[in-house]
Amino acid sequence: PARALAADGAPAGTLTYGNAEPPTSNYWDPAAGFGLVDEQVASLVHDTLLAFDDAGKVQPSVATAWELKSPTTVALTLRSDVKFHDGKPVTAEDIKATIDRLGEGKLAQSMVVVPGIKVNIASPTSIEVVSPQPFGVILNALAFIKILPKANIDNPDNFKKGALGSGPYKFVSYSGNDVVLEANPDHWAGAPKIKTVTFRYIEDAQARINALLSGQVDILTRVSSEDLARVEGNDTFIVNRQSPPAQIVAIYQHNGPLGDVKLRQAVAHAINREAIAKSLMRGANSVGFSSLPTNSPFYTPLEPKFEYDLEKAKALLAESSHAGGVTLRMSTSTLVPNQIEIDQVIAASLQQIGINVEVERLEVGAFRSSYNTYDINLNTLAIFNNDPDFVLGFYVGGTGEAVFHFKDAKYEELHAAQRAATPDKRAEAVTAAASYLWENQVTLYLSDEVWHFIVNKRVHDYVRAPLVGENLLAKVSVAS
Amino acid sequence: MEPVLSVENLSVRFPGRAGDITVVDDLSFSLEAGRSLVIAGESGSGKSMACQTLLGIAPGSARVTATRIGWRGRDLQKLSQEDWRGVRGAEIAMIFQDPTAALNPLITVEHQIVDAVRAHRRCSRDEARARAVEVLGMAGFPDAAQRMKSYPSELSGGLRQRVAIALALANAPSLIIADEATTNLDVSIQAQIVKLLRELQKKLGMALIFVTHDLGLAAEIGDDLLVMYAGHAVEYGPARGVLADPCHPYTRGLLRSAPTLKSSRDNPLVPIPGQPPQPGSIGGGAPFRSRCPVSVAGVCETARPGWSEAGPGHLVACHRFAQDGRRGLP
Amino acid sequence: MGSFIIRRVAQSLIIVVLIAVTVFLVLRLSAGDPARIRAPVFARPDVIEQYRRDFGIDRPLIEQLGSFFLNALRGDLGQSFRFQAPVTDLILQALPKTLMLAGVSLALSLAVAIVLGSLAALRPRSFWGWLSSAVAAFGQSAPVFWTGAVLVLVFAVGLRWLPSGGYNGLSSLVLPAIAVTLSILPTQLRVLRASMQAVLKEDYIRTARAFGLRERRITFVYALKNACLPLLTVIGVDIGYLLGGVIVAEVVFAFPGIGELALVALNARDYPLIQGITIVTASFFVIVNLLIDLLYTRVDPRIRLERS
Amino acid sequence: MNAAVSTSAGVLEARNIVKTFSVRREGRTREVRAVNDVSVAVAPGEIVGLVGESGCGKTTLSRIMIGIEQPTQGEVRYGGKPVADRADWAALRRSVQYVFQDPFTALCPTMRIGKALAEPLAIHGLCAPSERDGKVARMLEMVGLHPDVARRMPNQLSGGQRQRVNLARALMVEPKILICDEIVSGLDVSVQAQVLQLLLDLKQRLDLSLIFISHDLRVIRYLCDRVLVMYLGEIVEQGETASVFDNPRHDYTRTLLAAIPDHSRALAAMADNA
Amino acid sequence: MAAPATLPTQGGPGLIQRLRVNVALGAGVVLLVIMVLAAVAAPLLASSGPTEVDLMAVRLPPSPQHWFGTDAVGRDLLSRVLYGGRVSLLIAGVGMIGSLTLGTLMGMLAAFGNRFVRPAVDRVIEIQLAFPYVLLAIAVTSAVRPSTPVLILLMVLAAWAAAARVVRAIALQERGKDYVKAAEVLGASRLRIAMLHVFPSVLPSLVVLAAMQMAAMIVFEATLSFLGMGVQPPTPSWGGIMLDGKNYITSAWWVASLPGLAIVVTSLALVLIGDGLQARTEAMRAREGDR
Ligand SMILES: Nc1ncnc2c1ncn2[C@@H]1O[C@H](COP(=O)(O)OP(=O)(O)OP(=O)(O)O)[C@@H](O)[C@H]1O
Ligand SMILES: Nc1ncnc2c1ncn2[C@@H]1O[C@H](COP(=O)(O)OP(=O)(O)OP(=O)(O)O)[C@@H](O)[C@H]1O
Ligand SMILES: [Mg+2]
Ligand SMILES: [Mg+2]
Repeated sequence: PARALAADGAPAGTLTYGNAEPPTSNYWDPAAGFGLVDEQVASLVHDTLLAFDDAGKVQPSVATAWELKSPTTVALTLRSDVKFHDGKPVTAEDIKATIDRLGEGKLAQSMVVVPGIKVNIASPTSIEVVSPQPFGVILNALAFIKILPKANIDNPDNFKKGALGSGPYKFVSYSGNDVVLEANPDHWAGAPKIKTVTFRYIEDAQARINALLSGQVDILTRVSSEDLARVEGNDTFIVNRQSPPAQIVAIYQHNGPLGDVKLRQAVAHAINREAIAKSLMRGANSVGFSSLPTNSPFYTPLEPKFEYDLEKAKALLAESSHAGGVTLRMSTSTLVPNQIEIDQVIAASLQQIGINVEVERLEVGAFRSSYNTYDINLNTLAIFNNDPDFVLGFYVGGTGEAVFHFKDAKYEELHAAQRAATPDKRAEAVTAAASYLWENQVTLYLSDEVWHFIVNKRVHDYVRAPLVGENLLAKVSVAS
Repeated sequence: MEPVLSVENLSVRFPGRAGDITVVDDLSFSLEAGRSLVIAGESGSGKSMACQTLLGIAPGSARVTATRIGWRGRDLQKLSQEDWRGVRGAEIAMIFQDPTAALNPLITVEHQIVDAVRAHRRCSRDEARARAVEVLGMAGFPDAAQRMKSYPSELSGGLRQRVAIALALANAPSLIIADEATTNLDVSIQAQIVKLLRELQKKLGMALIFVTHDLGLAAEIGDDLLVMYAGHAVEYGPARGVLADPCHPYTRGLLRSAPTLKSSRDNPLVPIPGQPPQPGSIGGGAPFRSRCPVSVAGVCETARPGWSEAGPGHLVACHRFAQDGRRGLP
Repeated sequence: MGSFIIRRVAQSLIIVVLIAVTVFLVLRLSAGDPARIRAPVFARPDVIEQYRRDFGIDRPLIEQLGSFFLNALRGDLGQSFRFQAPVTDLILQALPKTLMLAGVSLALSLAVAIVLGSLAALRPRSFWGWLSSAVAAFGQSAPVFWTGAVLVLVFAVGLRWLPSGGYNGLSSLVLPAIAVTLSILPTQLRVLRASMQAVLKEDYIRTARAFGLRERRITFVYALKNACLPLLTVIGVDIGYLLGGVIVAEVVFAFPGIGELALVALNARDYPLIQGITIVTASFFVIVNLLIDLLYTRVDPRIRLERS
Repeated sequence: MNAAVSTSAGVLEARNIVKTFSVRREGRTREVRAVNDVSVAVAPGEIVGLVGESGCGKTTLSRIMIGIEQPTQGEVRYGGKPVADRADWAALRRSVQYVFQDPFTALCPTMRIGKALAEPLAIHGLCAPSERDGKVARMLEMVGLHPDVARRMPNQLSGGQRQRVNLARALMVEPKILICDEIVSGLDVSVQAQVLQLLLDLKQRLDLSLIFISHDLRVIRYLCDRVLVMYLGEIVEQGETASVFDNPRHDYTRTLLAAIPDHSRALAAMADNA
Repeated sequence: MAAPATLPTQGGPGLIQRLRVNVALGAGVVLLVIMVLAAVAAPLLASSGPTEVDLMAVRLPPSPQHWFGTDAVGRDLLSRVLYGGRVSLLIAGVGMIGSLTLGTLMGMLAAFGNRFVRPAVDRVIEIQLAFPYVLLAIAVTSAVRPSTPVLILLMVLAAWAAAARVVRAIALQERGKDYVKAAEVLGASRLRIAMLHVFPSVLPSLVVLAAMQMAAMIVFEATLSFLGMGVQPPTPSWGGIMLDGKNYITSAWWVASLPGLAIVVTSLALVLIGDGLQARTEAMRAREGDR
């Protein structure tokens, strides 16, 4: 059907996103990325076996059909007309290499799968994905995993040259600010409607909103409440609220003072989360009482609530091994909307109970690559594949160690259990894992984050799946 | 003969913390065309200030008063700014004490003279340049056509002073005022310059006011001599008469304290005791009274001495002389 | 003459090299491992090693320094971490805009300094004298970013006459240039006013007056030329401040020049870029001073290259 | 030209002094010979005059003799021995002192007169700190100033007074020889005479020798026993003052003498013309 | 021997001039004293602590409760400005003293050192001057985390060369004068000449420089903080407060502009003091030069 597109249907126009962050890495390896831009690019450059629609339901993609053979096995039928941008066909070997690598662990996105997951090739167009343990959300994972050429996996140096996939857009260039993609007219699903897509990093908040207002940028992603206020009543723009369930947390380094659970709990009591959400986020975000976002599947409010109570905070601090006070190091940036303000409130709140916080301001890129060397940092955890498994998966294995320096046998058990749980037991298992994180206050769970995108009306039919990336963009068009 | 310049009761004051400070007090003199007047006196006696008022270039804070400053039938005090400009350089020109400071270091000699010429004459640059060569030649500046392209810093002191003279001659003025024009030069060059000025003055029929503190020079250049002390004229007359027969105790003291070629230790100098007064510290009375060996008690402190005649055209302002004549002098 | 130029150029070269070495060493020794800084949080050791090889920091320091200089001679200042582009290209892209802003500001402030300074020197008790004192004192005490912010508030937010930031043609230059001008003006104004006042007292001005030259000619030919000499020296020294002001203004107005680049580089801990910018700017400063020295000797015949 | 060499005590002598300065002009370095093979000696009790036009090297020569400048060639000898190292110069400066030309720059503008005068005493530890004030007062009186002057700042004094203070400061170390570089040129005639008289007086009382530099031949004639005439870095004529003046042998000396403005001569000339 | 009883009076500035100098100087001193006192007495004057947030009172415009309004996290801006003054004044003050000390030392060395020291010091000064100050700050703060001592060091690094240049110029000028030679002839050592004779002549300029440099440092510190290279949040410093307000310039003008006034007023006070002192020094010099 790709050929069916007539000349008048050829991709046209450009679309520019304004982002508050750059890609996280020099290497265009989607399995290593974990930021917004990484996902935006990867979701357009690469195909997935399955795909989410805007309601979050799984649809066919490179795999035209699938069958859940057992809690550990899925059989898939592949299309045969899929080609990478360099013209080479996408084969079962490529898919196997992609998924097997994640199963080996150590990559940022290994957390989306059960360690040891493998692909068995039955024929060039039919494969089986086999997990060593029951894997309840395996379809979600397959809708998330980007298909890579085996050649790149065998020779990772190739990732340096730019992203190479089979998706609706081709990678053109990256200048440090702009990632430029161009329509892939030969895509198996037909050419996308927009010719050029640019993801532009604009660090300064003022400059970002100015760029939107002056039309240099069409879509502003993850905007703050101030930005929303700026376009209120302006009928050039619409606000898009479709978002992955996401949560603003303060990430703790468990190998420092914050390894002490009493200290963490003291911190939780010292911070007025409701007030922060109400005033700094102008009530746009709801405050949850769990280590999961309120809008994620299986969310239930937990007890204790770790409410704002300075007396309790002081008491807990006194019980901790830092009764005499402690100094924490925090880096702040502009990654999360209003991050600097929230950080200042956290610092001031902690000061009230005798915890000193040294704050250091960093550019987003530098912040991104170094926050795991500070004691405490504001960040977001988003549920990439529309299942709590992903966010719970942050705290296990290599990721848990890399991000939190956190390793807890008890929790790993709970995490494995929720993964293995049958659908009817899933809610209970998820809640058990979430409670463990919550009670131990493994991070400071500030509030939900509702992602607001401001979209210029010249962009028609803009839709998003509840994902970080932009996998539905192929259907969107722009007025010239 | 009608004098070209006649100054009557000229005073120059500066505002000071405790009232005005008078630096030139009630000065009168006159000068005929083609004659020369030497104004002599110690440092700070007001010589330069008196001269500058004749060109209207006294510092802005100076208050100049005079009954009349007559210049060729006009009163200079009454000139408009534009008329003043017509007088300066064209009718009255000045040679300043320090030729290094008086020439603009960033502008060539040629350019400076050409500018001076064209300030008063509508003429082409080339004509002005020709005039520059001419006056430089008159001033004894060798190889003028080439060397006038130099900057002042590239010339020796003597040559610079010649440039200053040429500048003064540029518009053929009727009066040249030379304010200590030779003080910074070596004696041998000073002798040349003095000779040159004398010759030019005779040749061009200009009047000349020559300011100096060296009475030795006064005798060589001046027809008339005016001796100033602390802003006051104390003795005035034909140079020869005044020097041969000084009648003011100050003039006498000066002559006796200055060594001459004949002086030796057998014939010791007689210094005037004390220091020249600070301007403004004189008050009423005779200006020289505090250092005067023959002051008249009770008179010199209170009354300003008026002129007494000591010879033909030879005037002296001294109570003692008025009282006792030459007998009373030291 | 020739030997003076050679000596002066050699001196400048030495200074530039010294600055480059200092910057290089300071950043290398104190900044920590760039590979660790740039590699993603989840990077495996072999990836970090890969980064290290990419940055060329797996070699001994001396070798790094040597190759840095060799490359610098060929115009290659390394690869920016943040932009993954050659530092030289990034600087060449940003430099023209910065130079334009700096040039406009310098020209503006010189013009104001000369006109206002001369007027104030001629009539110290007039409105001009008062105005020049006020401008000097205010310009010296108001930080560029504050003036910038106020200008934005008034002219961009309030009156909407001019853009509040970014670069869209010449109108984007106006507010930053005014802010920078205000910050570098005071020294120039003071110097010109003082030197003009001193020059007006000089004998040669009195001479010019005594020869009947017109006041205007005296002031603007005879006096101004001399009075501007100290200004020339001041410009040389002020280039540093000018660049400082420009950097700040660029940040305030999100003006895409060297300053903004430098700040991004700083916040991103992009050491090759910081290093490149510092060296290029310092060299620029040294070159301007060299030119001013040479110009000085052209303008002032008294010096004739005898300054040491 | 070599002066007679004397080895007796108390003689300050400069022998075959050559001083070249390198001057950079238009980028080229040129050697300027400021002093060219000059020898001078001062015997105790003598006043030697050094005369010549501006730039002929008088100051340079005198500064070499006190060690402010180093000669390119030649040596300075004192009491028959060459002055070579630092210690020698320090010793020499106890016996030979220097008075500077410009009374306005030769005194530290921020130091009270009393302190300035007491400095040499402090530097050389010549007397107990408590005695210094007395010594300063006595010296001020000796040069004809009121002891109150010790409390003033230099800018509160007139040129003549400052020049006296300069003299007094040089005399604080009780030198035997005083080198005076144009010390009266900047003064008014009436004050110049006071300083000249003071010098003569001091010479009598303290048994000083003087090297007196001036370009004013009238002053030299009045003051000096012996005179040396310098021209372009060389000494072209020297001898007893009276004989040089009355009977100049070198052309340059004659030109100089002829150029002196002198009212007695001018009057005589006028009288002749009349 | 009678000496003039009074100092010569003419040549100095006129009455109006002097009056104006004194008014400026007086106003400068008064303003500075107010600012310093306000900073010192911050705990007494401030209505709340400098980092005390009140999330119920975010971005309130100036009002009787909050004279300067509140910032994005509800901190009272006046309190922050008062406390910020302590940090800013401390950094500028100590930085100024350090820069002048180092500058004087180096300037004196450049004028009085031996023939190896002099050119070396000259070069160091030249190199230092060649370094645009913001870039210097960028280089330093990218290497070490900015804190009060680091900032003071930066102030010193950025300013000492300018001080050294002034000191060197005056010292060299004085050194060429006869009185220095005279002291040499009298046997004074170089150190003695430098300290007793030349230094007092440098002193008046140093005092002027002190005021001017401190003004410059107030501005410089604020600039660094504004660029994010200064004292790190939440500690308030004047520039840092403005940085906090940068994103609200369109919605809350007071956050970015009012703290700026503190900077302007303080450095203006210092500039006025410097100007006044400068005029006095000049008048003094004119009198000294008066013959
Ligand atoms: N601008 C001024 N303001 C106040 N007083 C001044 C000013 N200019 C000159 N004077 C004073 O006026 C007096 C006379 O000065 P003037 O220059 O006429 O003296 P002079 O006789 O020319 O001395 P010299 O021989 O030193 O040139 C001096 O005491 C001087 O201090
Ligand atoms: N430091 C120096 N560098 C270069 N040349 C110098 C230096 N000092 C003196 N000269 C030159 O040496 C020559 C002699 O100078 P000196 O000062 O000894 O002359 P002088 O006889 O004292 O003259 P004056 O009567 O003007 O004081 C002059 O040509 C002068 O230019
Ligand atoms: Mg005069
Ligand atoms: Mg001399």
